[in-house]
Amino acid sequence: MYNIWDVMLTNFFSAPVLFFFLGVIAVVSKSDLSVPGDVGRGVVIFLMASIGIRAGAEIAQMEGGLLAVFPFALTALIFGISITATSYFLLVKLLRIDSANAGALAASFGAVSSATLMVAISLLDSLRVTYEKFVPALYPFMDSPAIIMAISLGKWGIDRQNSLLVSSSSPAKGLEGSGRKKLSTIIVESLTNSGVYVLLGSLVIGLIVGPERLEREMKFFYGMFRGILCIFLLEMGILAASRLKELKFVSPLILPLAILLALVSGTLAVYVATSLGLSPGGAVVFAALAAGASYVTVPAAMRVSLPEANPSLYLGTALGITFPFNMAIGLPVYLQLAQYLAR
Amino acid sequence: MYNIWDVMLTNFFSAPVLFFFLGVIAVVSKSDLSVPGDVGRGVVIFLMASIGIRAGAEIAQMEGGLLAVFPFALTALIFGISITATSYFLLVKLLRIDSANAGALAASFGAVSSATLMVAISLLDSLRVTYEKFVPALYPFMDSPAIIMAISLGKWGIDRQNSLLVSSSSPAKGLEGSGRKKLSTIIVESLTNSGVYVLLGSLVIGLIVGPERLEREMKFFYGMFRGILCIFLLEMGILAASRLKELKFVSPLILPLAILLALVSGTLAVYVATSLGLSPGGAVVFAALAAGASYVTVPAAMRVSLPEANPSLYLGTALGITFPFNMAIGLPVYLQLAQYLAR
Amino acid sequence: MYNIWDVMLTNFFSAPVLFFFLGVIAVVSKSDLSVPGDVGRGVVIFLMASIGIRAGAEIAQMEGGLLAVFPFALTALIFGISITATSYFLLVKLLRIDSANAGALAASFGAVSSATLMVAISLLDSLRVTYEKFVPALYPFMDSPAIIMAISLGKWGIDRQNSLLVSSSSPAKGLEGSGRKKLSTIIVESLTNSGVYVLLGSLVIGLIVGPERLEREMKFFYGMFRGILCIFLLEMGILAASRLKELKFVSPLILPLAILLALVSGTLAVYVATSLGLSPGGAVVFAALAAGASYVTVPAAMRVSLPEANPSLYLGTALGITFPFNMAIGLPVYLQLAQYLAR
Amino acid sequence: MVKAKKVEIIANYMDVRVMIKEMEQVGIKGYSMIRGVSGRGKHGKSHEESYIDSMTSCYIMVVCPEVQAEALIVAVTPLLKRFGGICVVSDVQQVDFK
Amino acid sequence: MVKAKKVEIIANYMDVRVMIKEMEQVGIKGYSMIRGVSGRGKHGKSHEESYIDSMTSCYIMVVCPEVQAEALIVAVTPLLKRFGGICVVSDVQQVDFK
Amino acid sequence: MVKAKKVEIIANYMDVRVMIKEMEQVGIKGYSMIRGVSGRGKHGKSHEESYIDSMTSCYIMVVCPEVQAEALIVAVTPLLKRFGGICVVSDVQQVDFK
Ligand SMILES: Nc1ncnc2c1ncn2[C@@H]1O[C@H](COP(=O)(O)O)[C@@H](O)[C@H]1O
Ligand SMILES: Nc1ncnc2c1ncn2[C@@H]1O[C@H](COP(=O)(O)O)[C@@H](O)[C@H]1O
Ligand SMILES: Nc1ncnc2c1ncn2[C@@H]1O[C@H](COP(=O)(O)O)[C@@H](O)[C@H]1O
Ligand code: NA
Ligand code: NA
Ligand code: NA
Repeated sequence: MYNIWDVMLTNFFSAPVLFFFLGVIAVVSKSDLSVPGDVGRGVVIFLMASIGIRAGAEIAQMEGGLLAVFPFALTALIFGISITATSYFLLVKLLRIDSANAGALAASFGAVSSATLMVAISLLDSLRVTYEKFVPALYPFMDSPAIIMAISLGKWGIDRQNSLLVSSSSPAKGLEGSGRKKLSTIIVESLTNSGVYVLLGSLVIGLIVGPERLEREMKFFYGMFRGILCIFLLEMGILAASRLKELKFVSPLILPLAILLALVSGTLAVYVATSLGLSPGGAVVFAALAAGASYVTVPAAMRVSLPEANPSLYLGTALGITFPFNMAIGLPVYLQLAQYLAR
Repeated sequence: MYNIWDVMLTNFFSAPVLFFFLGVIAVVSKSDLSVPGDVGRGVVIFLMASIGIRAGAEIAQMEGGLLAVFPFALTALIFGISITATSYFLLVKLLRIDSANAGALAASFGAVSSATLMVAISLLDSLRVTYEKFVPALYPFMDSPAIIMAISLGKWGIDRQNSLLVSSSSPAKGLEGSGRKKLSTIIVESLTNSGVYVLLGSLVIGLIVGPERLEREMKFFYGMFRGILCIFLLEMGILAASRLKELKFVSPLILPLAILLALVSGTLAVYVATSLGLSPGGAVVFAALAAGASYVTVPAAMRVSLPEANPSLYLGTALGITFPFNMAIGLPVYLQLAQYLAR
Repeated sequence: MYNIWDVMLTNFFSAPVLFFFLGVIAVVSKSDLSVPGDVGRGVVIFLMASIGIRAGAEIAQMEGGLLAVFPFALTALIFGISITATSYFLLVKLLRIDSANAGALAASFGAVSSATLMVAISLLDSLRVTYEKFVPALYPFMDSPAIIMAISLGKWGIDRQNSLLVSSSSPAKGLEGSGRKKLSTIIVESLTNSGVYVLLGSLVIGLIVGPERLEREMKFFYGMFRGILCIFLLEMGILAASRLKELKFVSPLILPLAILLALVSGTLAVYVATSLGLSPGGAVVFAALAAGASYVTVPAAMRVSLPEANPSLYLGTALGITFPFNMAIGLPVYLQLAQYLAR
Repeated sequence: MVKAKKVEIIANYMDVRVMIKEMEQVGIKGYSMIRGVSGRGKHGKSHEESYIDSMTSCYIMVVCPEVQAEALIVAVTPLLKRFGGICVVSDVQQVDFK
Repeated sequence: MVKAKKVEIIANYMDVRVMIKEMEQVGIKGYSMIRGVSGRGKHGKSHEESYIDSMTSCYIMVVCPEVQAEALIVAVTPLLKRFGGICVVSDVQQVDFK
Repeated sequence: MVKAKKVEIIANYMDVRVMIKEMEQVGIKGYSMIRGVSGRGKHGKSHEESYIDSMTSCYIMVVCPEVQAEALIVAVTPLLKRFGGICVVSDVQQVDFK
């Protein structure tokens, strides 16, 4: 077991995390540094494939196979829905944020952040803490339900507001057709989002091919993970810093609430994951899924389903607050807790 | 020696081939997944350089050096011309396809598909079947002659049609100047096409530098081949699926003919290559050159020289029919045959 | 110690250098080969990060740490200024080039070429000559002062010309505001240029994280350096060849002068570096900094500060003359000299 | 050559996807799109490069008859109002080939 | 400022390469090109991203005097007819500096 | 819809950065930029792809009222004269939403 400070320092002073801050400083110092668009997109495909293929290869070896994963998938789903619902009501009641923005923020808190997931994996790797490789594959089971829940809540809230106002003229008639999306469409869209799709797809590939015959590919996908992650976090730093700027016009209470929600979700996730039998490493990965705030699948869904929500707000919060917090402080705390519980 | 089913399954359930199907399903399921343009182009440069440098390093060690390659180059040339001519007449006589489209399709069948070549190499690698590393370098010796032959046949066919019709008004006068290209221009263009150019260039580099001093580069180019191939085949899957859609308006007889031509070319190639002394592995690589249908150098040449041909037809056939067939069925069959002959 | 011819041949017939010529021939033969823009930019980020992180990891282990680097930083600064000043006066007096163009060319000669630096490192690696890994980090200490010196000289020259002419109507009034830049702005801009920024930033990361905990990242950044360098030099070859074409309209005396300046700077750098206690390898890297001509930070600064200068001239000279000369002839000469001095 | 209208829109990539669906509903069958647009507008600076689609802007150009252009603008205006962006219309001569 | 014509073409990259040669023959010395165009037209959807050039579209813009524009259109029309794409012409004021 | 001017510039990326600063000084608040333009002009061929920014060209489009367009052109002309490039102005109707 590690001392909490040791873990925090090890994490903070690891190359990937420092590359994140290199990106932040690049924006602050107005460097013309940017990760080329196509490289950034390639990097994400690589990282998701890497996580997916390892998850698949491990599930292939597990007793019980896919079936053994089922209870965890269900737990992930419950987490996705509960975090979203709790966030929504806190945002509406405590911060008096309107339904659309509350819905979008809640979706983001409930759904999954791939970058947080990757930092968690990298942290465990550098501390040589093992984890159940299938846990990252729970991604979509937490992500899609959170988005659907948030849209339902947001729309319900807007309807209630509108019926109170008895709005005579609908201001955005042109949007009505596109605004109403079927549940199935939302699920399909969040599963076919390129990142999630590659994760699931390469999981299936890992499952089919199995670990022995994946030797060569594993070397590629595993060996380069750390280095490519550095480049990914460099871009995340640039994005976080440029997004944080835009947050300044927003309620300052969003900062403590975002941090609180991350901490509570993460902590709860560690408890539940441990009680379900996951190792400390596996519990941390599960906590990363729960505590991270989505900035990829969520905006895509929100622009269509809750278009009244302000993207600066939910993107800024997810990238500028929740992600850096989890990366620097949250994850070490969850690990400490998980190791404490496992004793 | 391997059982044909074993080989087919090993091939089919290998990561690169499964990534191809991941790409296919991405299109079918309307995922927004795509391999970024610049990444795709970078991947091709890498793969061609990887094949080229290994070929060069091997020829550098061969007794006889480049001279020993000469008879194979000649054979490749004869194959390129014969497959093209045969295909052309079958397409015109059997399927009653017009001269321009027959010419373009024949060019594609006769010329070389780099993706088929790479899958062949990857299959041999995963079965640990050795092959003569210089065989991939025969690429241009089969590719350019096929294109030239096809253009000549196509133009000859068009002239004959026109003289029968005594067409009074040429419909595409603006094209005449550009339509007539000198032989040398066609050869130069198909050799300076970026993929072929990198293959040949890095072959020369491998030849000059030699295997001992290439240790570091080989590690890079060889070690990452498998992983990068996965990403390449992911893109191939996306391209194949989106091209196949466009084929639906076309004669359904093109499907069996394309498969037949691949099978016959591949089988013949295995026989001839074996009788020329190539190992089973080398014969399979040669068969991949012969059986694959080109979709890179051919369209470039056709848009200029046989502009009347419909790109949907020849691109769709090469990417949507011939490539998947060779990848999943053809190559294992050629390997089986080659190993049978070598007993 | 190596024979000069051996070194030259080893260097010339190494894969990275040959990839440079592959790029040159691609332009000459009108191949459609190009390194995709985003791949090129990604490659530069990777290479600079690779050099920076290794430099940082070494400084972390050095006795004296950063302080021990100080005298070398000062020497680099003096070199940057002196090479620039000398070049400026030679260009004005000997070649009668106008102040603006002389300033821009002098900036280029005095500042640093990252490609030359990388070829030097690769040459030492392939000869297994060790070098002080911190030397590449002297980059900005030579680069920024050279640019500032050149702008001052150029502006001083233009002012003198103008006062002689008593020009009544300033031809480019719209530029005045932007033309006058503060010293601090120029320094900041040359330090935040993406390449320099990544070099410095990853140096700091290497310094903080230290060599032991960088094992995984080092494998990535070090293991792939050689291969990625091949792709970088392929692009450099394409750029050099396409730039050289544009030089034909320019004074032919620029060729011998550029070569002379490179040789003199490189030789002097080897002497000084050796006398300051650097190993032969370290002296060569220092010589690469001094002898190379910049084509990245310099044009950026010149377009704003000496806009009258013709970009074809300074870019063409740096890429088309100085770089190929140093790569093929200069660096082996400096190495030979350094090893001679070290005996 | 026939008279036509050229409608040009710059907006967030996510919104453009929605706009294209609106377009198809008013009967527009041809459009072109260029990704990787950066710029500045009422919402501040936008960047061309990001792996997150919802952070990138996009240019679309539609050449169509005047009636369609009008329908298109009506369909697209509420989206522009809500999310920002810019839309301009100009007269062009379209080369006619059938 | 001088009056000029702006000719804009969107077509398959392979065909654009041929068109540029045609242009040079009618005396046009300046043009600009943007790659990575996607869209929809008579031939269905086209994608911006592919390592196979013949599967990508491309935008070209030519600013030139009216006479040249007319020659250009005559030269380019048969290519558009055969391969598809779109070509529009509009009036512009060109900033004059010599 | 309101009348506006559309100013389009193609120039070296480095010069465009300077031009954007000039623009901001004449009060222009909105513009869009597309990188990776290749082409041919008085200075010969330019390439779209290079990691060296000063070797790439760039397209900018500014939609603004006539007065601003005039100021913009005055500010930008000396830069175009010196470094090359092209600048055209055309009339557009801008979709009005507030
Ligand atoms: N006046 C303008 N001229 C050209 N492009 C504009 C203009 N206004 C806005 N844009 C583009 O539209 C994007 C979104 O605009 P906005 O929503 O106003 O921030 C900007 O980032 C610019 O790329
Ligand atoms: N009406 C239009 N407006 C804008 N772009 C068009 C239009 N029609 C065609 N295009 C572009 O031209 C390409 C080829 O057109 P087509 O040959 O008609 O399929 C399409 O993929 C679009 O990018
Ligand atoms: N007449 C024109 N039409 C379109 N683009 C042009 C024209 N002239 C110049 N350009 C563009 O502006 C760039 C620089 O022009 P120049 O400085 O004249 O070489 C060229 O590379 C083209 O991309
Ligand atoms: Na979450
Ligand atoms: Na073939
Ligand atoms: Na120098």
